[in-house]
Amino acid sequence: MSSISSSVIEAWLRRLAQVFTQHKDELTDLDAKIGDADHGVNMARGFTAIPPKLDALVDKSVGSLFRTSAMTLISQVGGASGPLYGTFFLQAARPANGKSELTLKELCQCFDSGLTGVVNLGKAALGDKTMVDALTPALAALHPKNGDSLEAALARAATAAHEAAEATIPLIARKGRASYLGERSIGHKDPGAASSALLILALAETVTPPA
Amino acid sequence: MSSISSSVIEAWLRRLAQVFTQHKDELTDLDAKIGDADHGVNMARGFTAIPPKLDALVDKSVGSLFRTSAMTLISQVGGASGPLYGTFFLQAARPANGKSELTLKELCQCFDSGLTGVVNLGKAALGDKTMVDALTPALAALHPKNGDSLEAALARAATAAHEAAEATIPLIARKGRASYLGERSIGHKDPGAASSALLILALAETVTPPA
Amino acid sequence: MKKLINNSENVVTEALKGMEAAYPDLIKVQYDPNFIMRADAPVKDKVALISGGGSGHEPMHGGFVGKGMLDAACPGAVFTSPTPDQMHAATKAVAGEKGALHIVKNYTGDVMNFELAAEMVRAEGIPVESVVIDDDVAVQDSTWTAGRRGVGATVLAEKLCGAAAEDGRPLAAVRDLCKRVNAQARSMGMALTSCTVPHVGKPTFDLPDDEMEVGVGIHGEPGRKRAKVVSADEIVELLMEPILNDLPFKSDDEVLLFVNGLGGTPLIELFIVYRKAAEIAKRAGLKVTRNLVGPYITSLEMAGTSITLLKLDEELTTLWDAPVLTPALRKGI
Amino acid sequence: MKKLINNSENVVTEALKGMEAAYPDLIKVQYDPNFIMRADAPVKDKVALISGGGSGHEPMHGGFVGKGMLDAACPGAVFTSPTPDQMHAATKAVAGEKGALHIVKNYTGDVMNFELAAEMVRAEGIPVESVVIDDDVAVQDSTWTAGRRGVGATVLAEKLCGAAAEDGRPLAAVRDLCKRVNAQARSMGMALTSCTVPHVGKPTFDLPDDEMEVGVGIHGEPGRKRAKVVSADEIVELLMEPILNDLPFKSDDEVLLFVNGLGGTPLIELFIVYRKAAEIAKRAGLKVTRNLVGPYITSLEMAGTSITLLKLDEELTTLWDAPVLTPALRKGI
Ligand SMILES: Nc1ncnc2c1ncn2[C@@H]1O[C@H](COP(=O)(O)OP(=O)(O)O)[C@@H](O)[C@H]1O
Ligand SMILES: Nc1ncnc2c1ncn2[C@@H]1O[C@H](COP(=O)(O)OP(=O)(O)O)[C@@H](O)[C@H]1O
Ligand SMILES: [Mg+2]
Ligand SMILES: [Mg+2]
Ligand SMILES: [Mg+2]
Ligand SMILES: [Mg+2]
Repeated sequence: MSSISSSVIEAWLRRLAQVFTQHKDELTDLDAKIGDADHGVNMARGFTAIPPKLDALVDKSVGSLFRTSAMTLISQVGGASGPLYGTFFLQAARPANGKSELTLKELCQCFDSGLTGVVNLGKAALGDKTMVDALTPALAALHPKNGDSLEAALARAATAAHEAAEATIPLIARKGRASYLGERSIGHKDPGAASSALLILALAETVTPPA
Repeated sequence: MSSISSSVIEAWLRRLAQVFTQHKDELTDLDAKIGDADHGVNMARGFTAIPPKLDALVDKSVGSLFRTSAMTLISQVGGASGPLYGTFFLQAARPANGKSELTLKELCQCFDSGLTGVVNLGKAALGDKTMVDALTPALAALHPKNGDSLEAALARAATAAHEAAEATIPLIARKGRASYLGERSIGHKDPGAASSALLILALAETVTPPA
Repeated sequence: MKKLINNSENVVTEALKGMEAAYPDLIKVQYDPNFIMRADAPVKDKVALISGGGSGHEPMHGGFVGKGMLDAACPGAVFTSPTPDQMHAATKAVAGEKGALHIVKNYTGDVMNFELAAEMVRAEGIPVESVVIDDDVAVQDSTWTAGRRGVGATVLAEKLCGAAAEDGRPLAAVRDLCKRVNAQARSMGMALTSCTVPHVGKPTFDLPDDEMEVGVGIHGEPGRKRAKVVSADEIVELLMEPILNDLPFKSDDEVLLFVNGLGGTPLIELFIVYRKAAEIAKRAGLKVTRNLVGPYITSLEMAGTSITLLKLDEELTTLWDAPVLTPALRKGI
Repeated sequence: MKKLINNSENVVTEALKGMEAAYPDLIKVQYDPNFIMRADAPVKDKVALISGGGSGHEPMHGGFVGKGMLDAACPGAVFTSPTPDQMHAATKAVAGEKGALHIVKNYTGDVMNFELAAEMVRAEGIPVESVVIDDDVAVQDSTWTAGRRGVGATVLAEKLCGAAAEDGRPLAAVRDLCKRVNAQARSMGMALTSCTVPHVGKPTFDLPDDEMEVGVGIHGEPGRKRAKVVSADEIVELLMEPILNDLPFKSDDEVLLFVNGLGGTPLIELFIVYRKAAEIAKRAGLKVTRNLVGPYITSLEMAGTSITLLKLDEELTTLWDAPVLTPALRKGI
């Protein structure tokens, strides 16, 4: 596969409703350790609200799918993750306006623009123990290497995101609720990094269903 | 011994401070089951306040000892037991006015008068699962039988009081806080009956120190 | 036991010192015998209202001392009724020629201690009347028992009689009003957890994680029955049903709905309870024209709620709306 | 988990329905997006005050909506900041020409959601200012972190700015006042027990029977340290010390002392805490001329307390004494 169609993107966005319902408790437990025990609930509330919105959607271009998801997350989630993931999709929508499919290069443009939005809003730097720590290496890994397939790139990104999320465990949180803990945030995985890893993995698995 | 001196009465009243300190938790636990978990604390607070008052006392006639104890209990205990035990000693004081010793017959008069006071104030009938259930048979047993000794009569009264207190276990409470429980008060010993038994036992042991 | 206390012996005295420090404009605190009185007491040409009871029910009674409510409150040890000398001293301190009304919750100890106090006070020529509050429908009323317990209606009676006394009404009128309030009010409570009496150090009763005590008393006295915990709505039905059945509330009656917190239950839950209670009252054809929601008569840190329904009329409504200025209840001033 | 709720999904909506039923004269409640507004909003020629945050801190913020305090409050899910569309709708509903002030507690989520809302509102031509409250000294302030949390000072800022707005002051003045209140206030809290978020169903943190969390956040965020439970007096020293050190309180400064309950701690304990806190303030040469004692900013059923000290001046004292009529705070009306 050399490009990804808007219907695959839609399948991904719909898949996220199940993914975050399944991982609700796991993410909430992570948040209970260094936050306020609601990240899983927030993600589930936000992403389960997306499919009904997509049903009603007429313009199913990638840009429109992303923008609708963004507005849904912003109005449904609250907390820190709502505006952040909302902004991610809002900014990701721009390069995808009117597009019915994206090349790997275009997909990278979208996500990079989304990540930039997250960083501008949240002011988190790499290593602050946030979702940015998972998204940054994931998107780096997504960029085409000597013309390999979109499937391969996505698999690489998913692995990178997963490893990066695990790598937040030894870090001291410098942003968000966990930062109040200072030293005591060490030893726990960042919930937002974990949810970002799930987000990327879900796309890889939408494109290449797990055996 | 054919009569009891005011100094023995004083020794008894002082002894009660230790008795109710020792049995504080036991009485409170009983009260926790069918009341509000304070009977032991109430009795300890009241009776430990008596010795200092006796120290300051000039007229150490039995009547004066009883009246001082009564006023102390009334002003220190509160709850149901304060007025009740207070009244017991207040009424017991009357027949003992100015007396420096009491015959067994006179002692019975004092306690009978005290019990009458308790019944008039509390309106409890025999079998209502109150201190009255312990005091009534105890005072009946205290009355001289074919001229036996005061020691023997007190020992008899102590046993009667103890057995009567145990006998409150199967009863339904009809007075005091325990009455709110109705059927559910069955199976628990009445705290006030237990404290009354301790009160009588302490007198017997003051007169005849346990081997 | 986890509590913000120093030691169980001093809980009451230290709490009194805290109130004294917090409300110097409203109250004065006297120590042994302990009582809280209006800063401006004795108030001329006014019946004096005195109440009291064991501590552990805060803000009742001390938090209700002030203009338009109580003239004095006598706090006993935790869950133990106060002693006669407290009520004696308090009544003498606040009562004038118009005399004093003792508002007494129906517990054997409270009744007997207030009785002894009233005798002492009368002996000194001060006219005293006593009204015993017994609104708890969880307890079967019967001459064979100590009768019903006094709970939520006490708070309402203190507010309403306080307004009547402020009004300059004579002792007999205030006494009769208090009796009427008691006669027109019914309450019932439930607990999700026990409370722990400081000097006992362990919970008064053990309640499994999935059970509740229905009809619990404000001293942690066991209630009508143990039951599995059910939803808030079902719990409110359990409380409202005996209340509505006990008092002949008629359709279109105006009522005051008082949803009380027992100490450990947060406001967010009390609003969920209020929502359902108001719905049930409406279903029964009642008009809820006044209400009170919050922890006003508590049982230490017990989690749970009690509901009180008072049948109103024009007079009671006017008295309820009258100004009041106390540490715990304030309006119009 | 034992709570008076029906199911965790409906906690916030049902509590809102309860408030709506309880205070029809004071507030109006709007549903999705959820917000509580003054019954008489929009109020002419007055800056509109809007606050909000996660639910579970009742009475804050909804209980502070009314004359002399907030014009609207936006309740999020339990412990989750509200969404921009709530603040957007609330601001449009209550703001007039004088514009609106958003009072925001310093949590990443609250700040970002209010920020997005403010942009939406400004885009529609309504002047909006935002002030972020960050008074919690338990958290080290630093540009490298999310900074201090907003806690007790929020309640005081809402009262004081509410009075200033009622006064007719312009937006910039009310905003600057809010900043000044925040700059002159410091808080710290501690927990004896955890709270349980309804949809989580188990305690947010496990605290052994003999330990406490010092510097806990109002969402059950762990604090500065775990420590063995000590006496109330020692606990108050632990809380007052960093508060007094952080703010250059000077001898003879007049202060407002706010002793707050976290939800599960009864009033009797708060008075014991107040007693010691006032003593320490005095020892430090401060004059406690105003105070507030009770559960005003809670953390569900968490047992514990927080202390807030606000440096007063003539202006702030006058604003504090100004009339206020809300479900949770009332004086002079
Ligand atoms: N300033 C920030 N920049 C980027 N991500 C952040 C920031 N603050 C928090 N996050 C992410 O949000 C996650 C928490 O989200 P969530 O629990 O839903 O919101 P809240 O913290 O308001 O309860 C954190 O684990 C972190 O990854
Ligand atoms: N009406 C009564 N007549 C006689 N004794 C009573 C009466 N009511 C209560 N008691 C006694 O008082 C005891 C309880 O005393 P206590 O616990 O100190 O007071 P309270 O019940 O006020 O907490 C009961 O166990 C009972 O024996
Ligand atoms: Mg969170
Ligand atoms: Mg008792
Ligand atoms: Mg008692
Ligand atoms: Mg949150």
